[in-house]
Amino acid sequence: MKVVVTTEPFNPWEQIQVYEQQLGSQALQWGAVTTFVGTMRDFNEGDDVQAMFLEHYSPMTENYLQKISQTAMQRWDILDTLIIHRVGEICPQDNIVLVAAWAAHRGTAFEASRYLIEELKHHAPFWKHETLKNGEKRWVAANTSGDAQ
Amino acid sequence: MKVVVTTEPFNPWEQIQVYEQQLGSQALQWGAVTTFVGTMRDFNEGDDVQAMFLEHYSPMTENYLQKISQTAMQRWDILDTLIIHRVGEICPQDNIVLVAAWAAHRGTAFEASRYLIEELKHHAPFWKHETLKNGEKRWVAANTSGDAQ
Amino acid sequence: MTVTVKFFASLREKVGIGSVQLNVNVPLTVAQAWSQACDELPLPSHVLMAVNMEYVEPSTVLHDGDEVAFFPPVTGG
Amino acid sequence: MTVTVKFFASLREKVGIGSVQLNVNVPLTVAQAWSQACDELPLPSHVLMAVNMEYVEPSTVLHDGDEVAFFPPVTGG
Repeated sequence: MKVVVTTEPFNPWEQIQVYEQQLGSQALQWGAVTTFVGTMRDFNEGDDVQAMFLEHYSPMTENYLQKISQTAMQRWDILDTLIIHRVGEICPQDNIVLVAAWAAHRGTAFEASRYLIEELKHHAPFWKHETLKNGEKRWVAANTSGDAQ
Repeated sequence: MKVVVTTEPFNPWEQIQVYEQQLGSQALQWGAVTTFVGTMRDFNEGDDVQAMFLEHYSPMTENYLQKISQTAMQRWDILDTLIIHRVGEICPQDNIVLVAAWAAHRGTAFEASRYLIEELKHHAPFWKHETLKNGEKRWVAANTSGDAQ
Repeated sequence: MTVTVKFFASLREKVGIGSVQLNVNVPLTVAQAWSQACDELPLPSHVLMAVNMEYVEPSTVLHDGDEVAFFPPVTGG
Repeated sequence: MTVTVKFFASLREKVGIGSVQLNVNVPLTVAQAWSQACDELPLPSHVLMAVNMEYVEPSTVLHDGDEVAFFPPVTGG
């Protein structure tokens, strides 16, 4: 179980491989990995976005992500979880968040990773501050629902 | 949209990066990627498994995976999908399947990737033939349900 | 007309045939193709079947040149 | 007793304070800490609050040394 909140750009696919290598022989026990990666788009609510600052409340944010990881491990038969979240100055196309869940069964892996990203989106103290291409700056008001569109 | 059925070992995390690079400027349009990776464990139904042969019915298998990819693109607001499936001789810890869905919204990405793996598991013509550590060989009878455990 | 009948995985081992060609003069359903190819062995209820690589029912009627496939429940992924 | 009150994101800009210390002699709820720190500005209904980095309700009673935080709906991920 690992939680990282970082100002550095990260490559989620490389981070998954690094983490899996650390897990070593446990690799023979999982049969399913589900991941979610959120990236920054260059538009939001109809406007062109140039840059973003992601504020957070440390260490409440890290504590909260640890707490939901533990809850996921208790609620489902999960072997491991990994959450990485970017903060600070962010550019379009940068990766913002990675959530991964390792399990013996695919249903468990899907439900746990879905749970982690929904809890993170709705309760982890992060706030997005956008700079639009026209120079305007604004706080993103709220996260959208996780329903399929 | 891409479907690959291959006898060669593959690294799903590298394949995702290669595919994303090919998508190029489309990268600014998606905000969410959900992936599922299935790996071979060294046990099944209480027995130690040494190796596996994955048989398939070409090109019905490839056709079927193309068909469900198209259905996912029509049913949800998906930007792209990638399915890679291994066949032939497989060793424990090898990656068997990768499913990935790119979308603007996380709910869409989750539902589409879940749909793809469930359809693949229940209808794509693949058959697993296990060699146990005790030398016995057997066909896997059926896939388990995708419910969380 | 001529149809090709294929068997996969455990079903291929059970019937002892990988592929066989049937030459018939009358219209033939998928279920009848099974009977002809398998010496009247009953068609197991869990067997899946495809014609020209699309899933079909036992009552589907075959045409000249069709490829019929019979196989057990799938176990990929 | 002394409590630290913090404000984040758009709420910090709205109240014009990042962090302030309150020194009080009487028991204080989270809602009362807001009023003292914000010159009786009404507590907006959508504001979230935490004490010592755990989510709480406005009626939660504070203790000496507590850190209270007020912030708008979160937008991470």
